[in-house]
Amino acid sequence: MSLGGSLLALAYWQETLLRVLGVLLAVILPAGGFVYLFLFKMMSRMQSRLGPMEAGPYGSLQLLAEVGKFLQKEDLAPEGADRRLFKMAPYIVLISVLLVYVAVPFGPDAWFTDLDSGIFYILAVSSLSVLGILVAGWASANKYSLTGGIRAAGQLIAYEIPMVLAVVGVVIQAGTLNLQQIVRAQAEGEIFGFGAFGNPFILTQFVGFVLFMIAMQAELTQAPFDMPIAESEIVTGYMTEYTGMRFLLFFIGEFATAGAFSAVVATLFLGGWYLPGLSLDANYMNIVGPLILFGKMLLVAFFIFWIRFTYPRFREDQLQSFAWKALIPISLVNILVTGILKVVF
Amino acid sequence: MTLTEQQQVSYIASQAAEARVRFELETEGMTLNIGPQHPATHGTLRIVCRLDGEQVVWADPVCGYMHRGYEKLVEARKYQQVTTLINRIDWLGHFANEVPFILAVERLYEVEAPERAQWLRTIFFEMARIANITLFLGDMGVQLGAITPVFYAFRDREHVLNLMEAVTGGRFHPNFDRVGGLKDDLPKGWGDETKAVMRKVEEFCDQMENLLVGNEIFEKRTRGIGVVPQKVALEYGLSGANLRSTGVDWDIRRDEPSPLAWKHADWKVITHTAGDSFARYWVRLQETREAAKIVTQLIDGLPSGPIMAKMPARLRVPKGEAWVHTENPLGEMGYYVVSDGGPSGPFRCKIRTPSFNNISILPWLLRGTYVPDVVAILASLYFILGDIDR
Amino acid sequence: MSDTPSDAPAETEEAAQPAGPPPDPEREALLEALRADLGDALLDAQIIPEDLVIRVDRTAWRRVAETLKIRHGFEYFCFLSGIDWLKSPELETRYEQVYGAIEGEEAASDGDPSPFLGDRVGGGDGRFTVFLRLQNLRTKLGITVKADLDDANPAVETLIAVFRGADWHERETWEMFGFDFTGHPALRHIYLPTEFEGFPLRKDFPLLARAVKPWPGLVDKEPIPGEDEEEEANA
Amino acid sequence: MGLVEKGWVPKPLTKVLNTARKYSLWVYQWGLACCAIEMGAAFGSPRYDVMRLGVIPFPASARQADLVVISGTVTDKMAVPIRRLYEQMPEPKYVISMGSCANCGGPYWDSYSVTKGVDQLIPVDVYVPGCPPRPEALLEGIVLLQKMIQGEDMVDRWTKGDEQGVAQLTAREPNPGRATGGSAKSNEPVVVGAASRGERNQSPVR
Repeated sequence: MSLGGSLLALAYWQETLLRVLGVLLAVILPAGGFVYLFLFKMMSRMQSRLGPMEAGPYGSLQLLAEVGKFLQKEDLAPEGADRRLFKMAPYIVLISVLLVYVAVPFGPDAWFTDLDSGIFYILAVSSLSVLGILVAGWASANKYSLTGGIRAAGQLIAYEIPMVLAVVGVVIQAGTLNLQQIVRAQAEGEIFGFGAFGNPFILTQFVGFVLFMIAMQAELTQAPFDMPIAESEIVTGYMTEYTGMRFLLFFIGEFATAGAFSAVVATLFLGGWYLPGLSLDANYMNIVGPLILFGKMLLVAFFIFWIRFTYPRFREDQLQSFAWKALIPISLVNILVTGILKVVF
Repeated sequence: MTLTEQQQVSYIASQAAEARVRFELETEGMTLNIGPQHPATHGTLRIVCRLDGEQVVWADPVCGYMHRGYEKLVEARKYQQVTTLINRIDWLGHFANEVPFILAVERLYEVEAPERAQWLRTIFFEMARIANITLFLGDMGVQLGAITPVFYAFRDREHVLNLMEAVTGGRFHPNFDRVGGLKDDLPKGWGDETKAVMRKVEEFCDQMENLLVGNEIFEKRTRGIGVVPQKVALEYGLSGANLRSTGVDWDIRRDEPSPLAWKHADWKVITHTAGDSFARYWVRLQETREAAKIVTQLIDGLPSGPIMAKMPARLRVPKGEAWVHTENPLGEMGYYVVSDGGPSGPFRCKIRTPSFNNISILPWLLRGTYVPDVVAILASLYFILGDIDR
Repeated sequence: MSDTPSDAPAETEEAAQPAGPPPDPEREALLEALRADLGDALLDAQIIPEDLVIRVDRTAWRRVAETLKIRHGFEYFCFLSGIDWLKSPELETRYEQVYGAIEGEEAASDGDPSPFLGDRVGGGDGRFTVFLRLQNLRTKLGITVKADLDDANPAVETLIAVFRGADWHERETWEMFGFDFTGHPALRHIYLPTEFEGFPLRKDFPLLARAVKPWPGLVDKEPIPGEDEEEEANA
Repeated sequence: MGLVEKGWVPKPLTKVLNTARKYSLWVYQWGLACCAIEMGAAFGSPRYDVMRLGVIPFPASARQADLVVISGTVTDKMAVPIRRLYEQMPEPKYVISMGSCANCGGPYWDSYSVTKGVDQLIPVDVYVPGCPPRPEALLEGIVLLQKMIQGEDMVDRWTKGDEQGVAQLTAREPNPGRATGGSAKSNEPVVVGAASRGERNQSPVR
């Protein structure tokens, strides 16, 4: 975390090492938690089952078993695959997730980097994963993979736009691109003079919130937008040919991305690491803040996975027309209205 | 969205023509092998698709990966042994497969099962239908990407299977029907339990209706997809819900004289006019409700009496030919049984299975559709591999 | 039980049943109409319970299907298949040949010298029969149409132009019986692998597994209740 | 990338690795015939819920599967795809043959188009008899398989087994996507229900 020169005197490389470890932790903890909580337990609960029970108490060590198993699996690359790209692709996806976490604030002083244009940076690096997916699809030398990769590219690029436009409303209201400042704006803001619980932008930017959630669902390729990995159509899309560790990277990457985006949503719309009633600058917030943020992330992720396990999926063309004909016009109107209101009040 | 027949035909023709023109003029398409081990094909169907982008230019289903040679094996079995085999043709509709064969043999043998046996046969027949179609109702969701409904289907199917097990001793493949009656009578208290389960089945139908039928995405994915005009459906010999969803009001249970007890129950034949995937789903959903209704009514009015006519242990069926068909869960299933009068089994037994005809429409139907629609159409046509390949 | 018209060549012995099935006026009327329409092509006809079977000349196969579809409303195509009437020569597929004829019951052969099974519904005496089932959904009547094929070179015209669904059924029948459907665009294997040899549903196609070893169920066969105890010796 | 490809696993680690494999059996989502429905009931029905045991029916692609349940009749036409499917799965992989048809041909023992036993095509770890077996029987088969995995010696499996397959892996052939040959099975196949009759490790009657 940002233990920067003030707290402890560390050499630059030591600090860097700490930050890298911190990001890895920040990625893996929520990802692992999501897999266990939502994929294994919540899904099973929704389907009136129990989910994993044998590995550890209530199956809590299931994920460790998964990792241990995938480590032992044979690492195959299909004949005819572009081997170098094929092996690289999962890392590209994972790196894009790691980079997102870099700019997310966890407390008043707990951040990896405090970028002035944080949200802009996050939106930019999160779209890197498209590249990884496209590479995976192309390098697999498999028609299903290729179809999945191309579907993913079309979908992710289309949904970048409503996502960015939905954020613009928040940015207008907060008046900054810095995520730390956006959290503060929500903590200190007030709605029509009533400031007891600040101004979480989910209240004033509700349209933006909904748009962002929808676009995020598509960016995460979760149902109803899971065409790139549509199991009943194209097997598992771009992941079809991946085995062992590399598949695990994709698998974890999927959930880590969900974690990263839910952290972004929590920061942009739910007040980030702050809860009303707590001190905004107290030192203890550096410990409590991450927990609050994690709690909000779980809340957001719950919605993501709730929808994922419930809805059927769109068709590719329906998805595109939904983005271009519905989401983008609405988000433009949202920006317009936000701008007008900002000027009026 | 109700289209006239002419609109449907012209729409499909234009789609196909467009796809063909694009294929001939421009790009070199991609040949995609869907199956034989693909999640969408319920096992082992293989569909060779020629794609232009994601549009299917032509599709050629390759079946036979589950061909077990039933018609030959039946010739090598005795009549009593045949039911064991034919249970496994449509493995979800287990008991319903036995009934038409047994009825055909009974017609050749000129014997009729007692009244109670006929009622019980009808009850089990309809329960087989419920056990079969509930799985379809859930599976359609899975094919379209909603994973949860199929778990509900498996959950509620268990109740029906338990009841079958209580009577026949097998969760499925009961092998319970005999020439001249049934193997056993009901256990005590079975009727009340069944009625309770039928209420659960109706609840399950409501649940599916809430989960899928009202869902905008589901409707978008199924309405207007895979439209089968009535004339084409008849030419290909589509049957069951696939035919009734095109507006043909034909149900063998109602329209043909049969010794079974459907005539004693009050139920409706469900039809729909659209002929698309949604109509097929909807018709099947309502049919499950009707089946539950039939079972409840028949249990209430179940006559008492023997369940087996007087039959010799060695069956010697007189020379002759008989055709009996019934409205099975998947559609019209029939047996053309030829007996040579000898002590062994059927001389020839043509098994007319519904899925074979239902699937034979695929090359025509898939032209011009998109890959995701292929999945929706396959799921909504609802086939069982054993029923196609026999 | 309607008698055959005078021009029918096949000998029939259905008059042996004096009681007969109940009269079936609907099917009688349909049969009269068909006689008028098909003329000489209709070789024989018989009404059995709940069913009408007609036998037609194989050269008129397609014309009959067309007439039935267009003039008589048989629009619903049910199935098309074949029958091999050969009394199984080695009979290894037949039950009694493997396990021995059951005592007190004579085997299937009834002293008929013909190698083919006789006394068929609708007459006929050749080896191969192709048959077709159609349904009229308005009158709810079904009809079975049979045609005898040439023993050496079984061939008949394809019905694809009349019923599109006939495509797969003809492929199946070709694969199983070796009937040639002239005019069919692609008589490819439908069930069996391409390299498969033989026509499995012909009676002279042996089931090798049966020829090699006896029915495994024979070992622990239980005596049938109510039957004499003669079988117990086998157990 | 996987540890086992080096053909050497530290002894103390074996137990941990075996436990990991045991509790994470991803089973290929694919059914053949009637047994597939009972398999589906075991996977999907809340009454059986195979996920409790750590058997996870997610993968739709053979590449991510550890376990395949051959659930139903194997026809001669299907033999080639099944063999290919098995070869597509990465080691270590396990096979459960479910139902009489897959075990020995079952009621189609005399058919002209049915392969009498899937063990003619691929090595089988556990046989589950029945036609079709109840879901409970499949669950027992899975528990037996887990016991077998717990006692497995990875070094044995990867060094003393099938020469060709291991050689291909240890030498890091440029094309492991092709067959790894028949996998070496350190244990004899297990038959569900045989243990209770005191006839462990007997192949079923073919």
